[in-house]
Amino acid sequence: MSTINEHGQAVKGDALVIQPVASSFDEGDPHGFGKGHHHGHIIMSATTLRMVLVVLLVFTVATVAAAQFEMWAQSFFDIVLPRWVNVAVALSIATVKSALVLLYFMQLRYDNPINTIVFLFTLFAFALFLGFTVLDLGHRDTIYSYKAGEVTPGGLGLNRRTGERNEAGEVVTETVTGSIVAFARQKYLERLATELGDMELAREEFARREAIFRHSHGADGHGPSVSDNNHSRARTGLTPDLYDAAPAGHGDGHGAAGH
Amino acid sequence: MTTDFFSNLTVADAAHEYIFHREGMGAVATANGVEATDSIFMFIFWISTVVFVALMGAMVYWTFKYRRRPGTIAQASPSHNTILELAWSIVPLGFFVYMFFEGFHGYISRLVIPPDAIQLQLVGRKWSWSVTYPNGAETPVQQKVGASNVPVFYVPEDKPVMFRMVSADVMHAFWVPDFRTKMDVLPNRYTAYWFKPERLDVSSTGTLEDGTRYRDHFVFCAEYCGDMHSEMAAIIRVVPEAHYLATITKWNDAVDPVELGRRQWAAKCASCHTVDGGANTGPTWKGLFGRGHSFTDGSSYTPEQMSNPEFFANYIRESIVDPGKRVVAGYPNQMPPMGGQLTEAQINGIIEYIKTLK
Amino acid sequence: MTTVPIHDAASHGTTKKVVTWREYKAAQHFRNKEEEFDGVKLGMWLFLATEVLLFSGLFCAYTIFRLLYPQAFANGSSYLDWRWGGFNTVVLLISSYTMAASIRWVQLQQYARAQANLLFTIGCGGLFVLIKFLFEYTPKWSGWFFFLDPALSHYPDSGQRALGGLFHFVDGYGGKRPGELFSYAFSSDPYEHLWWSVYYSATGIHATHVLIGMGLIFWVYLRVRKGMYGPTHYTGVEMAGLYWHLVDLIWIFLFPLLYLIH
Amino acid sequence: MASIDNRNANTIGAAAGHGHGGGHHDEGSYLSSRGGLIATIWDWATTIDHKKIGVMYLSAVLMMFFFGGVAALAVRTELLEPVRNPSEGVVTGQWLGSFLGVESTNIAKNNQHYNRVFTLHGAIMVFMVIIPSVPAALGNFFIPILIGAKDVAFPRLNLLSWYIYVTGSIFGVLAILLGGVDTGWTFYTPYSTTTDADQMRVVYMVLAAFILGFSSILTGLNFVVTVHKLRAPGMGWFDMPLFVWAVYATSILQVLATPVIGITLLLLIFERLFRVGIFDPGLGGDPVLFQHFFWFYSHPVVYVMILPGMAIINEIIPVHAHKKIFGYRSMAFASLGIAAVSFLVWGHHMFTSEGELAATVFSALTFLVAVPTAVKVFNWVGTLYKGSISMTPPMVYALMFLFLFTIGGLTGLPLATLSTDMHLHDSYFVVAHFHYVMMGGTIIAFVGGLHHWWPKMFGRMYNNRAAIIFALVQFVGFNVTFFTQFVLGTRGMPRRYASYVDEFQLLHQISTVGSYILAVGFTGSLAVFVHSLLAGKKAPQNPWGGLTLEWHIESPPTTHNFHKEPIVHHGPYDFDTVLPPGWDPEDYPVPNAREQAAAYARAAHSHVGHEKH
Repeated sequence: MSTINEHGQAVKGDALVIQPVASSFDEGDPHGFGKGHHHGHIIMSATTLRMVLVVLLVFTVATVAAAQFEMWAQSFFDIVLPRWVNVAVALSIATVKSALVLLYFMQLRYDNPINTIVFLFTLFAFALFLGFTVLDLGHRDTIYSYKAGEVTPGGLGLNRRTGERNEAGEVVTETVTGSIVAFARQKYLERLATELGDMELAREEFARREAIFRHSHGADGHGPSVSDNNHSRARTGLTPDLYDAAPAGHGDGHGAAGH
Repeated sequence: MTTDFFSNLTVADAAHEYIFHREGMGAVATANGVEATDSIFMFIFWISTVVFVALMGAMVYWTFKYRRRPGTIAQASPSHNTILELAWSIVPLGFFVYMFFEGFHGYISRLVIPPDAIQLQLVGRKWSWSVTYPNGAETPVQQKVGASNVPVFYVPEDKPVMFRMVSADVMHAFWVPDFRTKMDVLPNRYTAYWFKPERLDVSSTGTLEDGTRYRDHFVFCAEYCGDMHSEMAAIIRVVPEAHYLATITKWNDAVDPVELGRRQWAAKCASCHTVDGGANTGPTWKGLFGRGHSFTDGSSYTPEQMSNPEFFANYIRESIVDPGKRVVAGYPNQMPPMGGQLTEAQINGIIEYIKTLK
Repeated sequence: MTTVPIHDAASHGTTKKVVTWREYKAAQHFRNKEEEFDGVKLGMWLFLATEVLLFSGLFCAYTIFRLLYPQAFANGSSYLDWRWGGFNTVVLLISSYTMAASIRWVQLQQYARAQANLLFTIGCGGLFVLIKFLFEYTPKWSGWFFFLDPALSHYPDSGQRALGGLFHFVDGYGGKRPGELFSYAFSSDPYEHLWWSVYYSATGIHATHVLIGMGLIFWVYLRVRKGMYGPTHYTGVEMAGLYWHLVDLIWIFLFPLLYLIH
Repeated sequence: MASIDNRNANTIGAAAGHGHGGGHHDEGSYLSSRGGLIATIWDWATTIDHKKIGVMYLSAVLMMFFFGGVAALAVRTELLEPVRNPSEGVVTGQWLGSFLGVESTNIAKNNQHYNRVFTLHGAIMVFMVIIPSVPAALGNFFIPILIGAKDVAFPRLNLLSWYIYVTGSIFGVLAILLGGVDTGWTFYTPYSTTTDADQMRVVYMVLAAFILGFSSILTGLNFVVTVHKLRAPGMGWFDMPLFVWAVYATSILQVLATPVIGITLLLLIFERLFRVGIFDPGLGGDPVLFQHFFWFYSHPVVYVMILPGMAIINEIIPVHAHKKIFGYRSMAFASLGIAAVSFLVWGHHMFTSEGELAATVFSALTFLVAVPTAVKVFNWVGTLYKGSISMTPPMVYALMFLFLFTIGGLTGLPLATLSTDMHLHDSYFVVAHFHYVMMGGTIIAFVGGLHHWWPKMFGRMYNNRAAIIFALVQFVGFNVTFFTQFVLGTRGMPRRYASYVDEFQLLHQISTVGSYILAVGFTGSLAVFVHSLLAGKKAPQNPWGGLTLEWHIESPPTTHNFHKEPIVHHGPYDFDTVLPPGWDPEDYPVPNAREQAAAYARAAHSHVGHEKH
């Protein structure tokens, strides 16, 4: 039978405390409150809070300006920035902003480090989640490129629910083949054809309205200003004439439905 | 039979035979890749067995040897041992690295398709498989497996065969246990599956009418896909290449519409519609021509209407292209629109085939 | 049989009597108020972790579909007006500031100011949600514009009005809805409905969080009014504040992702 | 309850309490009722006592285990016959329809019944039994006691998570009553978004899982804070019992992984209600994305299920072998390591559906999980060496666990290996593998833990011999049921099949017989417990000679667990130097046993070790 001392040595390095932990342990203050580990009450200075708010607002302006600069650069100088530039700038600014909120408004800077650790672990888990999912779905074509493509762009189609019910109380469906986007076009065209009584007229009217809506939000969907994986594209926001001197198809006011 | 078989084998082979036993075929077909997969599996199996026996042996022996005796306590022994603990962390890791690389090699060889592979199109749908051959043929051959008739796909022996697979509705998985590999069949996205069937010189599961030897392999759907998931089987029949070529040419010869329709039924409709009056997910086709119908939306067709060939043809066509429009009362609205998967000739064939089912 | 009532300090909070911050004692299983505050705060941070990961799914869906269908996302993003998004960002940032300030005022026993700040925060949240629904969701979903919407002047007037002219209908503008509900006719990318699915899911769940946050802050406001919080006990205010800042934090990322980059 | 009411502990000190804050001390057992039936029920329904909440979880989990078990038996019975084609007169499965209240001669309908029953089995067992079994039931009861706290950090939140659990279960039951759900517990899209399109029951089932996730999050959060903030003085991180370590790791997993299933199920509900299309290839969405979302949660949740099982074994083996656990630190770090690595390996559920690159990376990472797991098994067996092993029922369960879990772990290797998984994925091999881990691991450990702590929880002993006999019946039944399924899997039997080709029939029948044996075993254990409650001998304070804090207090514990805050002076497994409380120094010759006994006598009602005076 070993003695305690021998055991004490035998298990040294193992964490179990055999002898009272007298040196580091004060029974009157078992959790070491007197040692300054407590981080509970932090009173932020008003100046700091205001400064942080101002910086946040400045960064908000900066991130919008960066996005607008891109359009401006393109429309005036025809400089097309690589797509990632805008993304990188916007996300960097967002990261700085969120860091400010975390550090000052949420007081992580002054708080118990465990809370920071919790948050960092969360971000780590998020990074894993995002990283591995992208690793898979972004690289389906590791061996064969045809595995990455879609058989029918926009989806196989489906039995679309029309929102009505028949007499038996069942949901009425209509069959969509292919993308719901193409289906929406088709439905609208058919509606116009019913209203105008003629398909050719409907097509013209459709094209006219399409020009209005396309132009108004600036997404032309074709031409040199289209985004792809590598290039960003300027756009104008909801107000077309902000960047564009002469909006087309804007003058005739009452063009739309209501005939 | 198995006892004879075992007595002629070493222990390792006997274990292998038992683990992968297929009725009438012994352990394995010798299709390409099977041997590699089996050998890594058996490697893991034997390592695991040794580790397991050692661990359990120690556990049982110590449990007995150090059983509690009154008035004694446990003897002193180290409560940890860094070298031992490191050893039993690192040594298994070495084995794991080996397993990973072996598995990786096998996996990649299962994915990279030989350039000379015969390319077949495979569509999985609730709840059947269909294969289109390079010449456009589809199999008319059926065999009863369990409760259902399943299609039989012919492939040539000893030639690489590739399926380009897609699903028409939900996810399925194409699994041929004899080939030791499976692949999910996804809707709206292509996946691939290839294998090189064995040479037919070991044994065969049967002989065709013309005396040709063949061997059958089951195909199962391994991804849960609904009611008849477990009936979603098929058979891959390995035949000599000459026979394969002759067969698919024969299938593709001009056939009369009724036969064409019957084949479409066998390939795409049989999982839900019977032709013998039996109940299933969808209405039976027996006597459909001339039978009155009432629909879930309250409307109905009279027997007179349904006896009119033109009216009937339009109704059947509508039911194929837009099945949700008129659903026969008492049946679920479950059928996918089949318009994109059938040619006009095939739809016509189905209509003619139904007319013959009195 | 002993019939000593089981009763402990932790259940004091459920009794009708208001426990002011001076009288407040930590729940009995905590050693003291500071320890309890630290514990509650750690718990809150863990809860915030779950919130971040809840949104991580939406960010992940955004990233994946953006990677797969960049054109659809560029198109979809172009329908959003950065000015509404930017305005809402500013609103939320200011509300975050007032929330942080209200904690400070409670700590300094300036209860009137604290209450005003809390109410202001709730107001900002309300404004955020109002803008979101009135100026962003409604026109895109249905084509009905609120009469103050500056975008309205750029579209042909279909002549249809509702609610006494408060809403104007623009034929063809609506239908930018998620998934199957999508019916906007003038879109050119076959995947555009997926953009709207991500947009409505992300901003909708975020707006729900704003509403929950407003409720929490109102609850805290009532308790401040009753004198339940003060320099030595302001746990509720602090926790509601953390929650509100997190909601702000999520929006700080949603804003550039949805409105600015394309 | 009446029979176990009102038994004051007689072991150590009944002197008046003088705890913190001068709280009101109820010296009676936490089980003592006050007043009549209504008052008792109200008292339990509104209790914030972690022990009562633990007991309520326990009863709910056992009830759900019963339902899940019945569903399992139904599934196994159905599989006695290879094919159920009513037109051929083989109608074994038809009774399943009547089990659900619908009879049919339609083979598709009959298959539907089968599919609903296996979904029921899976969903109940995963979401309502295994996940809450150890953490919520035993964890709630013992975590605070093991670290010397009066309660969990947030007692009312704890009660809330219990009610959230009940709400979730009600939604689950509602989905079943409305006709059942046939999606499988994994809810794979697009099947789950299109099946029974007009019905709300799938939404209810998904909502149930969503709500149960909330309960799980709140419980995990509560435990993390409890472990951080409420450890007794003197209990450093490495003085905690390993049960606490493993449940702590589990809680972190619950907090970090469960929200992702929250958003996944939320999107799935959107998908069903509005068809948003994110997961639906019919709308251009991606079903594989759903699998990533789902498994990012559901793989860590596998460890949420097994880590607590390991946690219990960590307690049982040292106590019943009276031996310091081998490699305490590596055990603690293995728990954390498993928790960490479990976030890196979810893709191994998708080797046949994901891209080649991700599959390769995930396969490599998966082998990493095997290392800490192997370390744990080696340590447990190492602990037995030179121990003083008593073959009590908990020890029998622990040894069973080692046997079954080792098989479960080793059969994970061919599933982590890419090429063999291409064959074994979604086959019965997988079914057998996870039953060996989840049932042979977690459930067996859970039942073992119940045997271990039963005297402490309810103050009654049970019949050891009967308990051991039924444990062995379970052992035999379990292996007969599931070992055959390994062979079925390698031979080519896919999972979730209502029917199968003839050549599998013999093995299926053996497996079914095994499941009946298993049912007998579990019923027997239940009988042992019921008998114990009704007529068991009164339990001593420390029946097994454990050193952790729960053995220093009465059986059953008083409402506030400890009469005064315990101070910890020795490790949880120092059997070679510390006399177990309540044990005779003559029988237990540790070096300083006499002095310790005297110290106990001095510290009349103190609860741990030798306090300084």
